[in-house]
Amino acid sequence: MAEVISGPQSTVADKGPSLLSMLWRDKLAFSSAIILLVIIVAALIGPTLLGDIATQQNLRGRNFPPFSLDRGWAFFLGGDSLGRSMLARLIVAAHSTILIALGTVAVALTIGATLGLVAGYAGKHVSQIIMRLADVIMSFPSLLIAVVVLYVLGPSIPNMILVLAITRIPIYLRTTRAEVLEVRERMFVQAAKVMGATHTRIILKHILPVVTPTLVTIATLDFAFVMLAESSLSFLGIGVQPPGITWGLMVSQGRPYLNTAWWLAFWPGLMIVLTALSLNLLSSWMRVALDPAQRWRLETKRKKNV
Amino acid sequence: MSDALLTVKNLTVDFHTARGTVHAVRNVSWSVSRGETLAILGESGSGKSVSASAVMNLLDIPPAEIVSGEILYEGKDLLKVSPEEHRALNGKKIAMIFQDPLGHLNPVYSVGWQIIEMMTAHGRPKDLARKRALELIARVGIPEPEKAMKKYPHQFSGGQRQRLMIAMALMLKPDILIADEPTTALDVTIQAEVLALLKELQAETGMAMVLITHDLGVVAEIADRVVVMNKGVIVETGTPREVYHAPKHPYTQRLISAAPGKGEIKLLDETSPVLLRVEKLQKTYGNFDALKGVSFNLTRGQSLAVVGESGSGKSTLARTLLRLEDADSGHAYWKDKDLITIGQRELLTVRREIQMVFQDPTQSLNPRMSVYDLIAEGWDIHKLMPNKAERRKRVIELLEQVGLAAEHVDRYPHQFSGGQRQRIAIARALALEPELIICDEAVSALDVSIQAQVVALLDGLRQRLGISFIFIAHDLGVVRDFADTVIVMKSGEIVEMGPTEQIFDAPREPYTQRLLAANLDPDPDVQAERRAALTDA
Amino acid sequence: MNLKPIFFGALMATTSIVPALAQANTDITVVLSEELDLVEPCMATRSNIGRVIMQNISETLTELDVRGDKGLTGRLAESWEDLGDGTWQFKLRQNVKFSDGSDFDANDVKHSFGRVFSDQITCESKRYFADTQLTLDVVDPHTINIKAEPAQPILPLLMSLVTIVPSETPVEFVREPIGTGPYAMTDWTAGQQIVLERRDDYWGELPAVTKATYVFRSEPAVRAAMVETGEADIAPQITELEATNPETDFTYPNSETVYLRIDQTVEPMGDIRVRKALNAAIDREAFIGTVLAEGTELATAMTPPTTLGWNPDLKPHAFDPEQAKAWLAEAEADGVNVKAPVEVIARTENFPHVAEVGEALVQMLNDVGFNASLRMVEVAEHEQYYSKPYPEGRPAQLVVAQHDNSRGDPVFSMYFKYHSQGTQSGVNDPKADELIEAATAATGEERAARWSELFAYVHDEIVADALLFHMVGHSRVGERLDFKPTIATNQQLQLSEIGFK
Amino acid sequence: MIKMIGQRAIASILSLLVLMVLVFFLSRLTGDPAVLFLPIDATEQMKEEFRRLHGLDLPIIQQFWHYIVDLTQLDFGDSLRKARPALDVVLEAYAWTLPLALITMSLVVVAAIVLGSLAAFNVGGFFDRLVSIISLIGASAPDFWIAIVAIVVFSIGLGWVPTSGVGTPWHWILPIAVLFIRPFGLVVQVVRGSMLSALSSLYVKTARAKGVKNTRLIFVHTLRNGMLPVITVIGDQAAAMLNGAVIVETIFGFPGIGKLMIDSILQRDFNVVLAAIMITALAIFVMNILIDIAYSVLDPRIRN
Repeated sequence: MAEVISGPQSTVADKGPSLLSMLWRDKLAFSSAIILLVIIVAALIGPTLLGDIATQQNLRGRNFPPFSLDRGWAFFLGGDSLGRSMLARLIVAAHSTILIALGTVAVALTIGATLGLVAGYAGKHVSQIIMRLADVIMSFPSLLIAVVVLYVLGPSIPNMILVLAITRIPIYLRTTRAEVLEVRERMFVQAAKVMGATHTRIILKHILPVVTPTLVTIATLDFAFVMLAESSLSFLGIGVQPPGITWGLMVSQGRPYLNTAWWLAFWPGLMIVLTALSLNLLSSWMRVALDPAQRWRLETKRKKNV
Repeated sequence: MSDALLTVKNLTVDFHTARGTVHAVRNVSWSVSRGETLAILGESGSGKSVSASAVMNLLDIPPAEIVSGEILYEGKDLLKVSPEEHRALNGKKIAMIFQDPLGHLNPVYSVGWQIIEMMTAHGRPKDLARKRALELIARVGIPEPEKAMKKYPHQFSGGQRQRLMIAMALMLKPDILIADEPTTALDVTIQAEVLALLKELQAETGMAMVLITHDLGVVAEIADRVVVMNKGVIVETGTPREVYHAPKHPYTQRLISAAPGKGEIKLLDETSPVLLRVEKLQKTYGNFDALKGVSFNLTRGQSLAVVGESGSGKSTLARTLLRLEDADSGHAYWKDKDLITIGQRELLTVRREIQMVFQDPTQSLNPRMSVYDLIAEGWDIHKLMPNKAERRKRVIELLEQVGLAAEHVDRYPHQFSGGQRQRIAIARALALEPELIICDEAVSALDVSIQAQVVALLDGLRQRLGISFIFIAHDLGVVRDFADTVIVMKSGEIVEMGPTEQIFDAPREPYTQRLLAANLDPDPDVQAERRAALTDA
Repeated sequence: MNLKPIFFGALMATTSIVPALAQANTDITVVLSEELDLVEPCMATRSNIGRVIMQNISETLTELDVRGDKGLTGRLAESWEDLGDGTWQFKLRQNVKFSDGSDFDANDVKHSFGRVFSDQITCESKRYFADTQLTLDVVDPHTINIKAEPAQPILPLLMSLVTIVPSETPVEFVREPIGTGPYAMTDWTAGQQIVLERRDDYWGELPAVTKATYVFRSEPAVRAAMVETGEADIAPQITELEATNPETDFTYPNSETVYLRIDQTVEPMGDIRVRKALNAAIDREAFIGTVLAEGTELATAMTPPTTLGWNPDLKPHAFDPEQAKAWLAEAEADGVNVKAPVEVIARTENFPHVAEVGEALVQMLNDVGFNASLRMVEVAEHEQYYSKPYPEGRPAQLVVAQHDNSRGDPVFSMYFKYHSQGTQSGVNDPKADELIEAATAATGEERAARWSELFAYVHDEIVADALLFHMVGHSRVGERLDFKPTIATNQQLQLSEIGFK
Repeated sequence: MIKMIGQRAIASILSLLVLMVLVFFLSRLTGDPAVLFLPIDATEQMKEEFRRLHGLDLPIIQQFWHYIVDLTQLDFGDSLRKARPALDVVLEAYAWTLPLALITMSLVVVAAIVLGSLAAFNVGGFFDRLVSIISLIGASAPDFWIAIVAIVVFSIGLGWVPTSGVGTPWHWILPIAVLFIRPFGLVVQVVRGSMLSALSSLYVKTARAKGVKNTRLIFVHTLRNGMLPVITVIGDQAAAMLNGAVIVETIFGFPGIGKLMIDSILQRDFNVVLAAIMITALAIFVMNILIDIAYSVLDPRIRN
């Protein structure tokens, strides 16, 4: 079987094309990146820019139907049940939505991955204790955690993050541990050991980078999950509550109007789906782009070099 | 060649990759007749397997594209028949066995199931298939066929697995058997047995055999004709003797001259001081004694080879010396410090002085680190060379020392060939200026020509820098070229130890003799003599 | 612990039960919003339980007529008279049998009350007798004297709240309620359904409905859909968004009153101008027909207009933002910190669109210059803010609350909400206390007049709170039924009132 | 194997105990059940009586001790709201959740495996992309949204199935369909990925060289190998389902454990919450053992 010889003599450029031009070449990933970028920008500047429009009520002009410019661009996506601009609210809601989702994923990832690294690398006993702890968290219903935290600590975005993060920790923990158990037996880890590398160094420099892509993939999948979980908590009355505003809350508040004013729940639902979809597409692209051994798949076609 | 059973004519196959089109093979033509063994010899990347894959319809299209050519079997062009027709031929008329039978056997089904399937897939009744399977399993020399049928691939040894693969291939008495590197992963003694088995079976059934290999020794032992491939084209065709004794193409000449085991044997410098004194090293895994009290000395600048078959304990020896495993008992004095018992702090110093080069550079180099990071990592660990510019200069020096160039500094391992990767691994070992480098099968995964280069590189380093080597290998040819002292191990014990010359020319122990006898010589005449000698005896 | 039989049992059940659609045409299905935890007669004043058992399974001595204007009528008591000194004598109906076959007599009444007041069981109806000591005295099998200490002018009305059980009933929650009513419970499959079947030996007129099956769905859209598809006949609680079909959907006042409870002890709410400003800031009309259903009425009292002593002269506070701003400015000039933060606390799921109401209220308050913010809390937490003792160190809090009084007399509301000792009271006003105590002790015309006076006082004089709306409920009734929901449907759903077209 | 199960059992019982202690104390931080059980106008005396009747007036440590003592006789206490043994309440709910979870998961597994495998075999093709996009959208759409739209379309609009309830098999169609979507979306992705790598394994080459048909190649040779990582994900999803499908149960009036759990938590019915959590944990523990057994059945290498 002829291999594509990728020896130095066949590699024209050292670093290959920039990440950006690689992204441009994958149209799906590129559009995903654009969508995410727009959402992030909305999340950052939305509240300051549109905060007033988003809260401007008009009880007598409620549930204004979408796709009409009669009341200006702000009502192009319709108005909500208090006559506020859907578009402005979607943009403003991006802020807390992304904050909660990002915060949750970041906290769960950090704690889960750290415990997972320890559990995978340390001896059997430490590992067992950590794993059983994960079991306990897994069996602890997130709803109860939500009620406990919200009752004892009060509802707030950091507390929401806490509630959601606790329930997601085991996923990262178990994945990381499983990967570490495999990676730590790899030859290059042994090689580092032979050179005298400390445990910290082996974990951080050799194991973590190999585990990271898997974690990133899970994190992107989880992002959507967290947005939906937050929405479900709102639905059950123990999540974010007005005057807070997230897409999940908007979906759950729009629920009674599904028959009469579909756009109340549809747009925020669509935003969640779009974000999830874009993240997934971008993350599968990133998995390849950030792996030096696979990056060539995204590079331009080269002349044959055998 | 009118009586040819299978003919490949002017076959050109391209691979379309994201990096452009690669001509995997160009204008390749060969044929094989009933009862004949054709060897296709080539190194990795030569395209030696492509034509056989095309015969079996195993090429993935795309990315592969068959540009031109034909493959004639029984008057039909196999490139033109329908997939269904082709499927009916596979296994039934043309069977194939592969290198690494562990990977090529399905891990979750019993071997019996897999062997029987060869016949049931082609519509034969199951009980008939079962009977035939039992016969063949017995024929290829697996004890207790009934029991063996129920076992899974991982429960057999490598040699047994290859025998089972052969049994499977022969289920439907194929006209042609294609063997792709069938003995590469096996110990020399097992390799000899498997090749002998193939020859016997060929004699019994009269099938044609196409043997794809990189090993001149295998060609010398078994082939009737050989085609030599390089970079997708056939450079030479002939009988093994013609090719070996009078290679016409420069590539063939280079290949033959690179074959190990022909160089001058080195002598030990008896005056050097002892660097490492190993005493009664012992290590047990469960019920398995990996090391049963191994003792030897190593002097400065010595190159000590440890040879033995799989399971002999040679790798465990390396791992215990490096404290990757803890020995159960025994000592290993390194400059008066016992490697087996010293504490972490002292161990850190030792870890600078003793380095290791692993078998597979693809795995021993972290794929996510650049060459610079890989080589400089040791300095990070031991807090040496804080100056960045100096570091970079030194990395480049090291790269040049192992035959690479400054421009390679920022690349990643996957951008290099296997030989180059091993050079990077060696550069990494050298970066800490060690006094001893332990090479665990460091050249086994490399092509012959690359192997010779790397061995020469190591030898140069030994002479110039006075580094000692413990060289663990199963390939006796390489050992003969590199070592001045040889330890022969078997079942965790040292069977024989002595100067290379004595071991190779006058082995004392029967096991050493057997090992040497099983080692294939690239010269077909030598192999023929040995066979004659064996039949006489 | 053997799950197997239960598991397979459930599987069998799913395949063997005939579809609910195929039933006799005098059988009906009622879809309720939540499952009953208990089917216990002494808990019948809890609306979700009362809806199933009140006057269907278990009956009371007296009954308040809400369809006509007959006022208080007898049910198990034929007549009653005030013997003076707090004692009332009740003549009981004869030839009444419990569904277990035993006869109803005065001892059953005595036992029923004894059970309610027992400390071995937590009965809900006990709360209506908070500080009243009752002594029951059986005169003969069909006559009983009930003495209240202190004297209780509305004792006959209170008798409409205690269900009568046989004297054999144990003093613990029962799962198979026995009553004198026209129906008996024949099946209770937890989580799925409760079935009542008509008793042929009922003492009164036999109702038209022969069998009623109660099922439970929390989603209003689903409840409405079930009547639409014929899977159910009555959905007593749907939202105005579903109530779109004039043929089947009824809107009626449901005796719930929504108001903002003002805690006058925290600045700036102690100042009457601030409370007036607050009332003037709210555009009550704007809610009706938007977030709240058409038919919702503006409230001027804690209790609905059907209650004794309701004061027709009271007018809702006018929406006048300018005046509100002026009052606030005036208060501020006098050193009242009108900018102090004000929390509007509402309970999730308290009533439909509560969050939207809360958001709109906050917006209106802030429009006139309050510094208000909304806080939506869960039921247990809401309770902390709504009932005494109030949390220490709290900011000014306006609790959005809904109060239900369909009992006909303000006594069940006014003490709790306006007396300085009331559990949910934010008022500490000696005159209000006095008026409440006087009205509670009064009878007849005087009682009505006293209540009227109190209503006017708290609404106009002290502006004790911001009364908002008398809410409406919506029910969907299948077209084959002849039934019109009333204000009482929230508390009870008498199957005997249902006819067929 | 048996030894391993034994070790797992001991470890799980320990986890169960930790879980119980945590839930017991944490749930009691969330407020007083008396105020929720009794009407808002209830007197303080009534509340005290309620607490006394249910032992809630005792010091919390003493409450815990009583609970432990009862538990040793498999008495999980009575539901505060329903005045019945908490265990009965929980088991009744389980009798609904278990078949719902089993049926849904079976459908998910079968559909995800078939579609995921075909997508992997046809990688990059139209079918592959279709499956990927649909599963991703399905996995990220809010479920109560899907549930209500499904009722509007299939029950009210088309009249094919009943809106809600559990009476007949027809009643199960919508809840199962809605519950199916998210796990399917996740599992099908994993199947696809796992099959993709399994299909590039060397033994597939051997099978092709043997002349094995494509369908057999996918569903016999590759699938069993590709299933190993899939099982873990299936296990996670099944565990989530054993915790009850709160939203689906709430909307479809399905009397399962999820609805019971949320109701009990909101009403502070501690004994039911505890019993529900412990029974769920037990079910998950049993399922984990089944998964381990499935592993060793599928892969002979794990058996030793």
